[in-house]
Amino acid sequence: MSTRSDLPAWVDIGLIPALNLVIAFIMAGLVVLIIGENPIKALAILLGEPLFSLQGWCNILYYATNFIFTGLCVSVAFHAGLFNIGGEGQAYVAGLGAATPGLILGGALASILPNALSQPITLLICLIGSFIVGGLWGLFPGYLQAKRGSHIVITTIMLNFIAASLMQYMINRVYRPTGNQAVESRAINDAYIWNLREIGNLFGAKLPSTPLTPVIFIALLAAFAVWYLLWRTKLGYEIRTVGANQEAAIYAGISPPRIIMITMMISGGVAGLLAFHEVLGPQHKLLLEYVQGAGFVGIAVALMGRSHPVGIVLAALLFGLLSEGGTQLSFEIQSISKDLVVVIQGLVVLFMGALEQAFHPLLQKFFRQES
Amino acid sequence: ADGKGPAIVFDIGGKFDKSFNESMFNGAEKFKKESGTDYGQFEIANEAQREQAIRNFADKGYSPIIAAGFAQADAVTKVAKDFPGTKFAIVDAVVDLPNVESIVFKEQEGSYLVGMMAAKASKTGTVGFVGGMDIPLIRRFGCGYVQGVKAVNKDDKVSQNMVGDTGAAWNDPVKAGEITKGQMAKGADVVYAAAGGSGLGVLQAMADAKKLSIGVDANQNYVHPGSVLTSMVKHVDVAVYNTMKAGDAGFQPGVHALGLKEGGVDYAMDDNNKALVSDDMKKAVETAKADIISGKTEVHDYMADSKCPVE
Amino acid sequence: MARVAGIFGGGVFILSHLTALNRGMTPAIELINIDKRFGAVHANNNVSIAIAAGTIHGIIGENGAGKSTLMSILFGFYQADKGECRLRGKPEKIKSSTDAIALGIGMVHQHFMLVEPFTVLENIILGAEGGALIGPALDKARAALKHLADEYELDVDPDAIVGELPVGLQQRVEILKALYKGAEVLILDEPTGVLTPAEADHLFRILKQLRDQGKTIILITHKLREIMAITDRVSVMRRGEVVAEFDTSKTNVGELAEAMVGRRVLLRVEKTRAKPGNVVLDVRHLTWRDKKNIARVDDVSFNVRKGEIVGIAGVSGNGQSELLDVITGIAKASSGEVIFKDQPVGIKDSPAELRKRGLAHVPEDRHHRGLISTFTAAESAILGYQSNPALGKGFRLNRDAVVAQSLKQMQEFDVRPADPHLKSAKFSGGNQQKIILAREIGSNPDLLIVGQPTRGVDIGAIEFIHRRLIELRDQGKAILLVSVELDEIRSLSDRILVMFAGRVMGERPPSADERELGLLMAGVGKEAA
Amino acid sequence: MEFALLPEILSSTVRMSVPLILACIAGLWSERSGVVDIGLEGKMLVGAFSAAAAASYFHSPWIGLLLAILVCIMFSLVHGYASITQRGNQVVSGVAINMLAAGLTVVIGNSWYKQGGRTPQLDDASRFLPINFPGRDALFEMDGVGPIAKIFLDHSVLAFIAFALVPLSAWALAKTRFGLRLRAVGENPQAVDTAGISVARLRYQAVIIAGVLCGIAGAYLSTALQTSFVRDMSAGRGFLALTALIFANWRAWPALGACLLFGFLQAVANFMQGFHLFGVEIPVQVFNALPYIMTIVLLAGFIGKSVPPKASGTPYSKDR
Ligand SMILES: Nc1ncnc2c1ncn2[C@@H]1O[C@H](COP(=O)(O)OP(=O)(O)OP(=O)(O)O)[C@@H](O)[C@H]1O
Ligand SMILES: Nc1ncnc2c1ncn2[C@@H]1O[C@H](COP(=O)(O)OP(=O)(O)OP(=O)(O)O)[C@@H](O)[C@H]1O
Ligand SMILES: [Mg+2]
Ligand SMILES: [Mg+2]
Repeated sequence: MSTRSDLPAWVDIGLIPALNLVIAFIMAGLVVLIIGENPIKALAILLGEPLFSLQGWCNILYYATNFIFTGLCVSVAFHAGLFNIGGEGQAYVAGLGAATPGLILGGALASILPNALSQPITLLICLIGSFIVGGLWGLFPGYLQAKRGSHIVITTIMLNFIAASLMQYMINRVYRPTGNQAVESRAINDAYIWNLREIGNLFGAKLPSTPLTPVIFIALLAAFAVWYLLWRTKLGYEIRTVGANQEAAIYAGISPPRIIMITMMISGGVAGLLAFHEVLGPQHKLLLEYVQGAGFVGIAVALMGRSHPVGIVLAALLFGLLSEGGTQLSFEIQSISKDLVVVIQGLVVLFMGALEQAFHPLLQKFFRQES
Repeated sequence: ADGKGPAIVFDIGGKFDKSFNESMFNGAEKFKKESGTDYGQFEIANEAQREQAIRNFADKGYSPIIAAGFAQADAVTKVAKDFPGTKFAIVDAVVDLPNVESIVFKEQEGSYLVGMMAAKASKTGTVGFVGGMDIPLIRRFGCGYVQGVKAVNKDDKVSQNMVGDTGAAWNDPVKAGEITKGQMAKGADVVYAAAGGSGLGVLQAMADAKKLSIGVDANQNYVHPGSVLTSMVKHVDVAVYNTMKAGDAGFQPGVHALGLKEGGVDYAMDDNNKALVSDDMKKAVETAKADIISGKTEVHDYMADSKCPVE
Repeated sequence: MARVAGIFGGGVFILSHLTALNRGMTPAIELINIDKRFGAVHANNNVSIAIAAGTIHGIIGENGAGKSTLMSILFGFYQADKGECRLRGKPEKIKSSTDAIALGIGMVHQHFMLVEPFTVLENIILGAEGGALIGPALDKARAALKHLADEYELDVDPDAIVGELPVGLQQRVEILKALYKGAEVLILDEPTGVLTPAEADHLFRILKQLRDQGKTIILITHKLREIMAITDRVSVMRRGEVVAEFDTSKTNVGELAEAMVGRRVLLRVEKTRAKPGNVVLDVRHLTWRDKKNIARVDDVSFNVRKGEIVGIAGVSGNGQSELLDVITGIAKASSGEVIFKDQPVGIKDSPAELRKRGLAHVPEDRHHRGLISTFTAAESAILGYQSNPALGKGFRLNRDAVVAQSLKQMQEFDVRPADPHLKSAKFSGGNQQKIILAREIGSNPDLLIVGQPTRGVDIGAIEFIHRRLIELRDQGKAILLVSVELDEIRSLSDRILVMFAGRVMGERPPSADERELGLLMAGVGKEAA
Repeated sequence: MEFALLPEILSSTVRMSVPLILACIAGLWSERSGVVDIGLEGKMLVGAFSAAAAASYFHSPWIGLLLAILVCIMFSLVHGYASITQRGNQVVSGVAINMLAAGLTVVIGNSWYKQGGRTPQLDDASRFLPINFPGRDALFEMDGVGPIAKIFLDHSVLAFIAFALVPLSAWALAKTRFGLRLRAVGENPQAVDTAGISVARLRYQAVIIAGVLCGIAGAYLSTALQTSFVRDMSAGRGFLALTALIFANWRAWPALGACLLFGFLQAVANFMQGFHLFGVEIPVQVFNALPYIMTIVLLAGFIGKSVPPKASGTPYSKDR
């Protein structure tokens, strides 16, 4: 979103997010105090437990994998001047693209190819499938915005709900084997992303059990790709131009509708990669609600990361830390539930997003005096 | 396992759902009180968290780890494979692994009994059933219930609904209440709630209408004294208590199916519903109970063939 | 005197009597040492101005001179950083528009302050409802409107939806709003910018009538002719300061213009005779209609040849912008055709396509189109040329090539500072314009379309830009120039077209008489063409 | 559709519509003033929690209602501060409020009551029961008239407030000074400012009204429709209300229609499981998704058109 340019860059991308984070923590600390627990102790668990164990780090990276995808989703759209709050739905519906090839094609390929070949091929198809399905779910509001002028914030909200209904129906009625208790597809065994521990087992290494998978590298690659796209390609230039000034874009011969649709396709597609990660990785099947609100966390991540891929990776790690720490916190202190992390996330969105200008006058004064 | 003691993972709905999860919680608390040993616990907030929670306990060295509900079967399977040295127990589902104890209940038997009571108590000849999430397990409750109703009066009608298709269905009393009002509109004057936390909406709606409801899992008679006819109790508390008490040493893997005979399920009688249950009703139910235990009456299990002989 | 009025209770009779008496003598309004900054912009720099009661007082100045700001301070919309306002000699703190309205000041803003979906009546009572319910106020306003309509020729349907009214009527609503609220002092900010000459004449009649009734009128405008026609006295503003004041009857257009711009106005550009070659751009019966199906460009035909500059003169808003949009592919013609280098420009031809074919375009609106303020200068310097293969193969955009090209252009056009990494917004207006010109000329086009090349640009840069345009012409390129500055058109063009109300009123040589061109710009003399 | 069920479906429609109407009118006031409010959901949620918590503590639904309103006003003020004073992004602020509400209600509820975010069950004295007017039972028993009367009258006082708010809001917006100014500020805040009226003040008033109405909506959920708060109790109703508002083109009477329609769809979805149309089973998800689908179709301009207040979503500032 808009950032004022009259502050030194390190203030804008470093100090302000840090300041806002501190405030968010202080406010969350107040909440902890209100419910009668020790905020210092809570903070120590929240940060300490994950940071001082290998497993903690693995879990942080696991969460960060998802948050990188959704953070990128939000920020790619930001750069085209679009506020895509449909990452949740896009990542959810993309599950169809991730699971279907795995369920149908995987077996077929496995019967004609050796496992070492059929698995990667199936996975690749699943990867593309989730990108495309997520992308189409993003393209639709993009089309509505570009061609029909329907505001993307509104349409993506609606599509989140439609996605939820659609997925409930699909998983219940189409993917769930009859007689299955749980509302979920059968396990996808022919396209399975091994987690770190399983990979470690191959080499005889005893690694902590964690849902972390090599998809983290795909997430980092996606971050790099987004950076490259935006700042090193002609399309990226056009996307940023449309985001900065549509009238100038038209003057420059760029078609904003076309760019909006392409951008939303990419945005939704990147969110869709979350489905690839969760459905074929940790969950190992298509099930309800696997997105777990990561689509909304993506908004916080994008705001915190100032919509820059490097910032997003860092912010995703931070939110990964919070998620893991929050889980640990709820294990350690019974009266604090994991939802405290949601509160912190909300505070970060509030201070980083809606109140981002709050410190500006102050900082401006300070840095003007200094220079 | 380094002896951190037992742990329990509650499912969506939470340990205070006044129903299934709460009943397990009570069992665990009883163990804690008697043994003085604390136990690990975690409440699932969404569908995707289960495995992580169970794994977390396994990692930390808890054993046995008890998973509440069928929905955790997959998670237990995965984690149990990764931690062959740790003991697991799952309630309401079967996981066929050497380090897993599967505790299932013959809910159809208990439901049969409360179905009989519903039919006896009904003045309209129509009773209701509100299930939580639409899954075979809940249909097993419903099917047993219908069989009980029909056993009393072949022509009685049973109006059946489910709250929803997702985990949220266990925790949506508003919707459950509306569904119950719909069933009343169809003439139901006794409604059986097998819907976890949502069931409270059913009991409330029936109490507001001054009609009768039937609780589930835990004894819910106290929730609206004088309006809850009885509860189909499922002694998960006992199962949890026993498993915790046995600990790693006394751990018995395999499937344990608990029915009326084993004291796993029953209908609840206490001061709150004494006035509602006539002697005649009580006698009929007791007879049926004896018949089921002796094997004279067999209650069909929906999950055996995904079918119910009566509707 | 003001104190006397106070003692006598300020009765309407006495007041109007006094103002009539004191016309031209006692200031109705005095602004003393007004200072106002917007961040770094010093919009009003220690401005003092006195306006006599019962007069029409003109304020002129270039864009951004601070005229609107000064009046907004008087109207309480902005607070001055320093300075004082006096009304009829009495110091007043005008903290908000409410205060100003209560003091009898009304303002018709440059951009209308109307609620478009509201009816005329609803707009008029807004802020003067008189009670918790609006019913009585509506009735009262209806009666008052009828009265005002009779008195001042200010007819307008009270129940019409304002957004559906033509601009002339919308302006009337603005005036009615002020009068309804009892304005004795009426400020009009560039009221004729949006009016047709006939409407402008009508407005001036109304203003004179209002003055004769004793009201004080402040008129902001760029148009010297209007100042000469209707004001009693005039203040000239430049760069936030009042630089001169005249009695209108004792000055002339030349003197005003010089005061306004700060130098002798007519620029002479050294140039040789044009040697026109083949036709590069041929526009035939071009028509473009807006959403309301009004022909904003109406059956326009002309051509531009190699090696000549064709200038389009006209008051802004007469279809020039739309014409440029259609020719450059930004808007699609409703009918007629544009032939560029012997090939018709089709519906499919986007600005990008036309650029590739050799059509460069310096847009009229630098800030909104010409560059992207958040981009670096280097990034702005490829706007429109981003898919040029020289800037990177395939889909890639080669950063180094972009920066190198930008640096080269900056040096060639003497952009200061010549730093391609600086944000576009950080360059001054003149330098921004140079960046754009460098980009467009640098693409070596066959046809350069230039809109308002020197708007808001300092004199040194103007000369530089003019020289470059002539050079380009002498290289045998075709240039189509649009400018509202008649002097600029006259000194650069080889042929002059005058546009009025979407039509080309005629073609004249640059040697044509200024008066004659002025008449064409006012829509007179179609036959003479 | 079973005909006998119709009265109960309609009655349920009314109950389901009430929170939608309240939230929708809340959104109407806010958005008509130019402040976009996607935090309706979150405010309703904190309202529901506060009402249930206070009602159970003080054993009075009215105190519950009051507290719900106060807490919702506080959240409204946060939104107002971010979007009016700080001129922040209104959508982001709304998202933040929704996240905060979802987290806070559970965190606090859990720690106070240790019931998984649930609040204690309310007894009859602590909740809003259907109004017991004289002759009520007799009226409802009457043949023919009874069931119909029941549809309209067998509701709590909050439902009547909700329905009364529609004409009241329509009237206030159209006929009062406040309404005129509020509508104006949503269309062209500069015009309001130059008329000597404070834009910020008007907008704050509007978001406070929105807070009050969200508070009532929340209280209705937890102390009238149900007898306790459970986590995520608003269950998307805030967004559904927002959808209804868009569907109604930001006008009060059509908003009532949209809310009743959406409420009806919810009622049908609850009552008509396994609903068949021409021999094909219509999944319940279709009913859930229908409001959103209809609104998207409307937004896309395929049928009719929905145009928001012109200035909505843009913070007002005198500085360019
Ligand atoms: N609200 C504002 N915020 C920031 N800068 C402003 C604001 N209003 C005016 N300015 C700046 O102050 C200066 C004077 O502007 P002003 O509008 O008073 O000029 P003007 O003489 O009326 O020009 P024009 O003839 O174009 O209307 C300009 O540089 C302008 O950009
Ligand atoms: N917003 C800004 N931030 C930082 N520097 C600025 C900003 N605006 C202008 N400058 C710098 O201040 C200097 C003066 O700018 P200004 O626009 O006043 O120039 P100017 O005298 O009007 O020039 P020109 O006549 O070319 O428009 C320029 O060199 C420019 O780089
Ligand atoms: Mg101006
Ligand atoms: Mg300048």
